Amino acid sequence: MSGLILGPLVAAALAFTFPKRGRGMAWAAAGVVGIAVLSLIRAVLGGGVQSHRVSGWGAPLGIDLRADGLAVLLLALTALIAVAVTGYAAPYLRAADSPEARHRERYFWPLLLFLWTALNALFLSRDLFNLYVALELLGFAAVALVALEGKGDALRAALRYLFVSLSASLFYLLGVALVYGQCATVDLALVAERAPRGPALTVALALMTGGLIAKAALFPLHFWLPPAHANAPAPVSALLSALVVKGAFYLLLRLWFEALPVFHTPAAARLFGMLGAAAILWGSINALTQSRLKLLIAYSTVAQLGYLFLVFPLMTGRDGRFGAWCGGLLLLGAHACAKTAMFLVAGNILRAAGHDRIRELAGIAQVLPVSAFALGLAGVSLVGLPPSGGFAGKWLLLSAGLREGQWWVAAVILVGSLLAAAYIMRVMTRAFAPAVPGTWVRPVPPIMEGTALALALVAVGMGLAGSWFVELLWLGGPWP
Amino acid sequence: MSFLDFLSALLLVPALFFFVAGTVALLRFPDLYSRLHALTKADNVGLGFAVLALMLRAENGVEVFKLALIWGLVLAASSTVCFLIGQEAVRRGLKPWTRQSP
Amino acid sequence: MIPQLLDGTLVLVVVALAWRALNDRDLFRGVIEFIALGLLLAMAWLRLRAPDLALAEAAVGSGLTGALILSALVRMRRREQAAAGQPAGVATGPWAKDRAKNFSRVLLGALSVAMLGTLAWAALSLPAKARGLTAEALARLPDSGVTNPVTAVLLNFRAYDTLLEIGVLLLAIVGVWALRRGEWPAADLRERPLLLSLLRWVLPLLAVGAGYLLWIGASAPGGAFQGGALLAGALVLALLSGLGRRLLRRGRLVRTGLTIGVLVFGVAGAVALGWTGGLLQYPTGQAGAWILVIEAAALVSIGLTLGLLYLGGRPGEK
Amino acid sequence: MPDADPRLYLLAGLALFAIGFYSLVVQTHLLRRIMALNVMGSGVFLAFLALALKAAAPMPDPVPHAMVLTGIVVAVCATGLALALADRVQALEANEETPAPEEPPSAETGSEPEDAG
Repeated sequence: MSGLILGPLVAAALAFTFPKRGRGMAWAAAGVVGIAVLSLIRAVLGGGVQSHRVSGWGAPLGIDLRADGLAVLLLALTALIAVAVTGYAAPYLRAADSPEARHRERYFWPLLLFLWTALNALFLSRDLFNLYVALELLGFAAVALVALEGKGDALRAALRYLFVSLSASLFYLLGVALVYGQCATVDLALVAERAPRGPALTVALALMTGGLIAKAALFPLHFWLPPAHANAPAPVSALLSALVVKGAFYLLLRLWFEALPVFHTPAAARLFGMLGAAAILWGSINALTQSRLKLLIAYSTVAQLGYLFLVFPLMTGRDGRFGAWCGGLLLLGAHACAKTAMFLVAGNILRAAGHDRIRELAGIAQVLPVSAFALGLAGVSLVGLPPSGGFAGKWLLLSAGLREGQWWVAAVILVGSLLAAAYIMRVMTRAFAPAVPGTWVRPVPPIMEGTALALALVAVGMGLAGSWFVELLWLGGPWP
Repeated sequence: MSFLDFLSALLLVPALFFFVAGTVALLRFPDLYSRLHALTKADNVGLGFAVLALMLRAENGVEVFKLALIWGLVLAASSTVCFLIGQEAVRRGLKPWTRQSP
Repeated sequence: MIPQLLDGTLVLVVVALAWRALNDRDLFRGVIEFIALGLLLAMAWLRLRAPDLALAEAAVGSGLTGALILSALVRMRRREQAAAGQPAGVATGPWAKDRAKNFSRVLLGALSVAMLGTLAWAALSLPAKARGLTAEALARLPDSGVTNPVTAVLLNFRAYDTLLEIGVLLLAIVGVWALRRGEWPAADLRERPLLLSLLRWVLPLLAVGAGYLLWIGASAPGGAFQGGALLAGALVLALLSGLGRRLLRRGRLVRTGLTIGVLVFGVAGAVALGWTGGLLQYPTGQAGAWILVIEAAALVSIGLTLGLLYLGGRPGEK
Repeated sequence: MPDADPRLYLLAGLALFAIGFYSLVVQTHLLRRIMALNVMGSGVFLAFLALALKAAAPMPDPVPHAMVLTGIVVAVCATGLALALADRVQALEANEETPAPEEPPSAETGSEPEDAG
């Protein structure tokens, strides 16, 4: 478990000190983290939930780390996507041998490694204050990566993102203060034991939830996401959409289902469900009307995040509980892979054409057949066609909704899928139109196409590995 | 109350007087130069008295030394800063106030 | 009676000053009020019996943050003037373009007051006597290697927080350097002989003071952060007077100094893991020495990071 | 001198948080908004320390003290990052409004002498 934190953190420091070794450091960290994740998966599957007392003290005085099925799943997902992005980013950053490109490459690697450290720390920690520090690490790294693009829109988007992220963190931290004042601990499990229902914890949970919703870009606090994700460099957009917003969502799951499950009332759950449904509709409709591919993909993220929040209303009953949990997280994983693939494809198109205007995309399928194929496969998963991970996730959510008698969930999922099909088709019809001569300028290295395709294949294949997910998610989940 | 405590309290009276005088002067004086004068002179004397008062209540020699060090540092810093501000003002052509100026 | 009066006045002034600092029409005055607010907060920390934080707040919260904002203000003002008489457009943020100002102000004001009411209701419902972790911390203090409880929490009980925090510091400087090139204050020491002679005395004294704070932090208020803040102050002085130029030309040395905190802390964590089986779990009886080594490395990184933040970007001459 | 009443400082902290939040949303100047974030943070720290004082037997709870120290350092890092970003954004907007840019954009990303090291 420790390697997951120390590996990328030390690599980040070294990548900054020795700028020419940045990429090597990223691969070294990938090796360390890969081995650590694999051995952790084995340990969890073999011996159940793993925990570690940092500095040997244990809660409440010390900080505990804990790896249950959910944490391991997200750690593995993070490693997968970070490795793909590492492979993609090297040729992407070397696009031109200009001072700007050298500058960007020099700072990209340490920032990427910091982002990775923060995500791993977030997924492992069981301590509300330690999670705050991890959140700040994550936010700073994400903002700095967006700003790395260096253009005006990216800088403005990064600044807005920073303001939202910092104020959201402070809301979260004030909530932590109230929790500490009430429970005299910030350990998730101990808070759950000592939590009386009352004004202090109600307000504390509201503060933390508000902050995390802003960080997770749930409608109506999603306004910062499209500009930030659309204007960042392509590999960064992929990381942000696939992982960073999910980090905040993950923490919401921990808060509502582990630390303070007594507050998970039907009314609160319904509110989450309504916001999620609104996000699906609003994000999809906006995706339909965008003229730039990266903005379309970013709005699609707003919509897809909405599905995740449907888990909250579906977890109120007993029957659909486990199905909803698995469905939501399977969807999370499939979306992470599919969205990474899409942003990487968008990066390839930008590289080849110099723009990402959807109207002028005619001919991708001829010039970049692999990328176009990857885009199509990722689309299959986003829309939710079998056998993709998106299909399996939506199917589980749908059947949980039907079992719980929450028909509106089924309606929202169906409408959302139709809208997703519409915006994906909009891109695909342009892509398969005959090429206009002279629009495609520069070649794209095969590895940049290959990584996108690999992730799209994972997204589609995830549906076939559903039983493995279910087995893992059962371990240490929120059920008696 | 011991004699030292009494003496210490007595020293605080001039300390307070000089601080108040310095502050009033800062608010009431007409231009930058005279305000600088008030800040660096009156306040430093006030601080000196306060430091003396605290020295009488110190528990050991090290503490007395630290207090003296604080006073010395403040004196050095404030006279340097005063000089820098004054120099900059002169460079920008700020004229000192006289009774005749409007 | 008198203590209550003092607390009441302090709290009122703090709240009023916070309002003024953020809503003063004159931005420069607002910044000065903001710095004053930091100093008053340091007094509030003392009243709350937190001398460690009073030190940190005075040096970092008020001093360094104030200096950062002040120098940014000067830079922005200069640019606004260069942009020739269109300050209104320049001074706005990204959200300011089309906003129905007054209506939203009233609405947000009402919202904030409602939020304050809710927060107060929740906070006052907390138990009057909190349990806290004082007893646990004091019980474990003899095993922690230090006798100052705050240092024990920072570098032993919750050392993992501090490891990530040192990471945040390094990340901040990486992020700032990725963004822009720093601006050198144009200072010529030859015209300021008094400043030079002061710095000759004060800079070494500050460095010694930083070491002293680090050492004393084991048993009394102080530690790597307070010492680092002092070191940062010394560095800012050196930068302002142009003395730091020669140091900063040595890029790799500076970068090593910036990262040494993370590296030593991280390697110590890994070594401890191999030794005792626990991340950052120091071998029995050696905690004090381990903490001192980690803190010494952290002191260098903290001082350099905070000091170089003042430059506002990566070093490198035009 | 007897201990302060923690509730007084707790309420003051919440007031700072609310003032900071209001100003963050209402103010348009980037520097004011950055200061507003700092004031919000100070409010949270006041609340933390007031709660620590409630457990003041025989001394205030050291755990929140350590947390606030961490928080102060994180806050100054955030300020440094935000100021650098705000500066770039402001430079950009100033350049957009004047035909002659103060510094050419390529100067921002030119090669550095330290690269050799």
